[in-house]
Amino acid sequence: MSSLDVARIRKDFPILNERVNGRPLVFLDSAASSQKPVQVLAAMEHIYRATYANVHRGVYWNSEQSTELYDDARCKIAQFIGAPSPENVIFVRNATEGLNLVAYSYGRHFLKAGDEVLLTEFEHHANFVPWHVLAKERGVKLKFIPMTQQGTLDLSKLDELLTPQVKLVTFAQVSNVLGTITDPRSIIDRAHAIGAKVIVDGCQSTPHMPINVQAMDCDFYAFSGHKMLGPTGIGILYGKRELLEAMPPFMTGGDMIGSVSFEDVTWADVPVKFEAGTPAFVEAIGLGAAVDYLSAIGMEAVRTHEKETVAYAIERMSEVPGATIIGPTDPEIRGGALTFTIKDIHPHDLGTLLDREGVAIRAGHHCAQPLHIRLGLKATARASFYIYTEQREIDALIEAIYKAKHTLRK
Amino acid sequence: MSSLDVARIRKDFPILNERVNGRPLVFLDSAASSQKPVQVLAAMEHIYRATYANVHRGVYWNSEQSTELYDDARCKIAQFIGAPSPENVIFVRNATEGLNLVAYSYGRHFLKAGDEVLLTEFEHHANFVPWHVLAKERGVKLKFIPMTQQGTLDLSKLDELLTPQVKLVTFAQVSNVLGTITDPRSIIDRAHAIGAKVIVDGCQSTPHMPINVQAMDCDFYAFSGHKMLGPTGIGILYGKRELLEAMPPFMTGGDMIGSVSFEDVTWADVPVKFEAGTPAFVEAIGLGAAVDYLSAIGMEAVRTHEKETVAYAIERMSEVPGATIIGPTDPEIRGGALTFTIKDIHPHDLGTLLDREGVAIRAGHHCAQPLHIRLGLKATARASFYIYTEQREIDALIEAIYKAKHTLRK
Amino acid sequence: MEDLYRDNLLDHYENPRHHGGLENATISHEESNPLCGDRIRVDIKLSSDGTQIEDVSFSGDGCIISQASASMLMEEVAGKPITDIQKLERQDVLDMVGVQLTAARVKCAMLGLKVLKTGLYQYMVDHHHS
Amino acid sequence: MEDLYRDNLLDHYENPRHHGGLENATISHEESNPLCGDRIRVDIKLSSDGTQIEDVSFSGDGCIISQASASMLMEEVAGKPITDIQKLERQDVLDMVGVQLTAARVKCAMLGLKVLKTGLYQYMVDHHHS
Ligand SMILES: Cc1ncc(COP(=O)(O)O)c(C=O)c1O
Ligand SMILES: Cc1ncc(COP(=O)(O)O)c(C=O)c1O
Repeated sequence: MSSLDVARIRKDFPILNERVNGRPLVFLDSAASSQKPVQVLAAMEHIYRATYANVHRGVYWNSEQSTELYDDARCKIAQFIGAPSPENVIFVRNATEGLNLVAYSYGRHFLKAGDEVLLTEFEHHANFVPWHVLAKERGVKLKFIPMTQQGTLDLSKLDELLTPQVKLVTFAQVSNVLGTITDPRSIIDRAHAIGAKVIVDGCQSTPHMPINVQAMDCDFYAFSGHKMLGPTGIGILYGKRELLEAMPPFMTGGDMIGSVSFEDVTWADVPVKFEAGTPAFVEAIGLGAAVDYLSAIGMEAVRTHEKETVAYAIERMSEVPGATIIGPTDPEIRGGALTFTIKDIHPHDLGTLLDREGVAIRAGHHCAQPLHIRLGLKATARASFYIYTEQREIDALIEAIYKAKHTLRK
Repeated sequence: MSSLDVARIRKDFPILNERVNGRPLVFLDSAASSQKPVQVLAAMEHIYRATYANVHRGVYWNSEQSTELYDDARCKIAQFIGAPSPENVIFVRNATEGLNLVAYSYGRHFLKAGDEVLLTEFEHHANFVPWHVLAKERGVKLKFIPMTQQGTLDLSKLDELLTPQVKLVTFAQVSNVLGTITDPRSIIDRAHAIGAKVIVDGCQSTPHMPINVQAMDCDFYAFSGHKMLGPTGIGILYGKRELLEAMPPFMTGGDMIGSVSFEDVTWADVPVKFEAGTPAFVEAIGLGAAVDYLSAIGMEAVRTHEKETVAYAIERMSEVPGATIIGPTDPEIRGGALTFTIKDIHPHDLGTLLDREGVAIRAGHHCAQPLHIRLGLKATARASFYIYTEQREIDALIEAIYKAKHTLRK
Repeated sequence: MEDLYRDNLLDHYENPRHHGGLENATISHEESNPLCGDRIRVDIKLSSDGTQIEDVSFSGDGCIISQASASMLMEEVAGKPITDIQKLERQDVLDMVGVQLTAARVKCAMLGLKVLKTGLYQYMVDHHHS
Repeated sequence: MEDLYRDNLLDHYENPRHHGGLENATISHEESNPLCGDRIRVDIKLSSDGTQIEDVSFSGDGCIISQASASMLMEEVAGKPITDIQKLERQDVLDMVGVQLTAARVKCAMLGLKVLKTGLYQYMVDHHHS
């Protein structure tokens, strides 16, 4: 019994009827990027076919229409994440750009040599490399919140780590490998107490559970549209108003200026100050449609469905001889991704063998090499779920794993 | 007699059958952003409906398919602009990001206080503000190539301007306001002679004429996909191999790394080094389809059609009492955009009045405020053309201008 | 169309009321809309007790919408108590203009009100502090 | 499927030829594919005139494709003149593997050849300079 009408939902995703290598596609890589419902495709297609023109400063109907739809999308997304206003919402290409924007515009201007950035050992490269570069460039130090054996954050030493030098704390709300869900408030309140700003990487949480950035009280929040039914090429950086206003622009050019003369340039107000050039506005409108779709289902129901799905996957995987689950096995603190290894089968070989059965999983380090070093693993396999995932697809996964073991005589 | 079969081309653009304010849409704002043919929409739609998965590192069919199509698009685009290899082609959001990438990654690392950047007075904000910011931040000086009365570059003083301090020269191959076409070699050879690097802003040239970056010998070349039949959210930065290799990355994160440990990070090879995070790969594939479409027509034919169109527009506009054409009136050195003013009618009022007739033009400073200051104008009106523009649409423009003059008793 | 640039609007544009500036203004404030270059200055002469707009005049240049709506606004506020001005809102100006404006053009119509209100506000802040 | 991990490939994976490293190797070179972590080291013993591969051995860890194709490659090059090795290309390795590989897995299959060629190349450059 699922909390979602998955059969109905699947009708909105034409790709789920496709066959791969002669088998029905069993798509278990939504954590890398989700599939898109026809509603999202139709919203974008309609613009291109019927109303398209560039946004901003056009005084004719099509351009005003684009501007209005673009603004609407920003409003919807602000509401979806509980932002106080659409002005807190900056459109970027993806979470990676959002995090780089903070590293460049906030990091380069408000951090100095000797300051520290506190992060976790399970960050995605997108939330590790920009800080590594900042650290090298500016003499900033990186520190890491340790993990428990189970794969959760060990917050027992957090207050010791939160020295006065710590100016920024950043962490993924849900780890894309371990699946670990961290309660943001458990870190944010203590970081704020010492005056540090907090960035939350919401890439693996925004698509999968209710989010309220105001309740969370984070200072910045980044996520990608393509992981939550939206198109590629669009993502969001949320920021608190006073921070965004204090920050210099990141990229500069058209649209983000107040006025330009040969001698002087002034900036537009936030969020436009951070959106240089023609934005990916059709994609933004697509993401708005994705948010409509998710809101109609209800994010509580999405979370419940994934909890059920991951619980079932954990149960089934636990039966497989030689299988090891990476990260927490309690569905209450695990997002909809199950990472695992199979004894004596390299994840790439497993991925290839599963592909031949139409089962799409990810194999590798999932852009989290430091974590894999910590775990002592070169690579892992990951099956990840979303609103359209059915239990029978987990069964197909398990069956394909048994078949792979048989083929490889393991 | 057009050199293009415009009637046939128009069948590929469903939006051109739409009505606006009760009148058939006469879309004359392609310089801001072009319309898209069904072939481009179909290429993207097909991915989302039938094969979608994230690119890179996936070992299953869908992901490999995405990667292959993404790589193909890069090849097509490299070929379209005459790049020596797809590795010279970096996918960015738009020309603005491409120019910012150069300003950050090349400018911040290879320019120092006292160095100079030489640009023109007609640059789009995208190719002015990033240099203005760099200048303020690093004590770099900006200098400007002057213009003739006619609106072309006055290159008589170029060698004097090219002092040894000049490290970068940058200019739009076609001005988005004046329409002026500048022969890149007339500047590039002389700039190279003193060891300066040259960036060409190809936003208004790539969509409209044959481009060969190797023949041009520019060091960097930036343009946007959405102005050349492609979707929003995708653009290109071309760079010479040895420069791209010497430059540090701009944004960092997933995909663009060689390897990552807690202590050290290495970068992937170019161009991937410059593409952090999940790319706008569906849009890149869409741009590849746009390039296919344009190649099938032939860029020589596109240029010829626009030359004819702008010649006709100049002829018709010259008859209108009180009309002043801004920029060259010789179609040989003018791209497919006609900028003008009508005596005693503010361009915004004109834009609104034309909109009521279904005629979409742009009014304002077209993101070129410095140029408007130089011209002593607050705003201008611009009608711009593309492969689907018919002479009767120019007639509709002229007729609507007469009607506006009548309404406003001018 | 027949509606948008109707006679009343054009009349205000061509024969602007309360136009040309004031000698001995109590308050002078000017702003421009950087994106389109429209510019408006408002001169205000307050009554001796500082509660009333005794006279008001604008000057500037820009599109019909911005200049005509400024003219209409001047007519509306001349002789009124400051407290009335503070109550003026976006919709009031739209009502004066009386024609349907698209979003991009609403900004033009609002420039006069913005200049008027900002000028008054800055005066009051300065006055209060002294 | 039946094809991809067919007996020959699995046999090479489970019973790798020329495996375990060499004592007194003339050349030792190791590389890993950073994106998947596959790692291969190749030890080469050259003939005294330096033109021939007298013996060769690999060690490493990684997926079946990378390890089995390295094993096949070792068998192929043992005893061959260096000039033959220089001629070896991508397609030669694909022919040894003999099964259809997708683009992502071709990279795995090429690791052994890359290590072998780079090791030889570096040796020759060093040798030439000395
Ligand atoms: C000459 C020129 N440069 C740069 C740009 C900026 O393009 P985008 O907004 O797509 O980054 C434009 C487009 O308006 C342009 O015309
Ligand atoms: C936790 C986390 N952070 C950041 C990213 C980067 O997302 P994108 O590639 O869309 O920028 C991902 C996606 O892979 C992720 O899972």
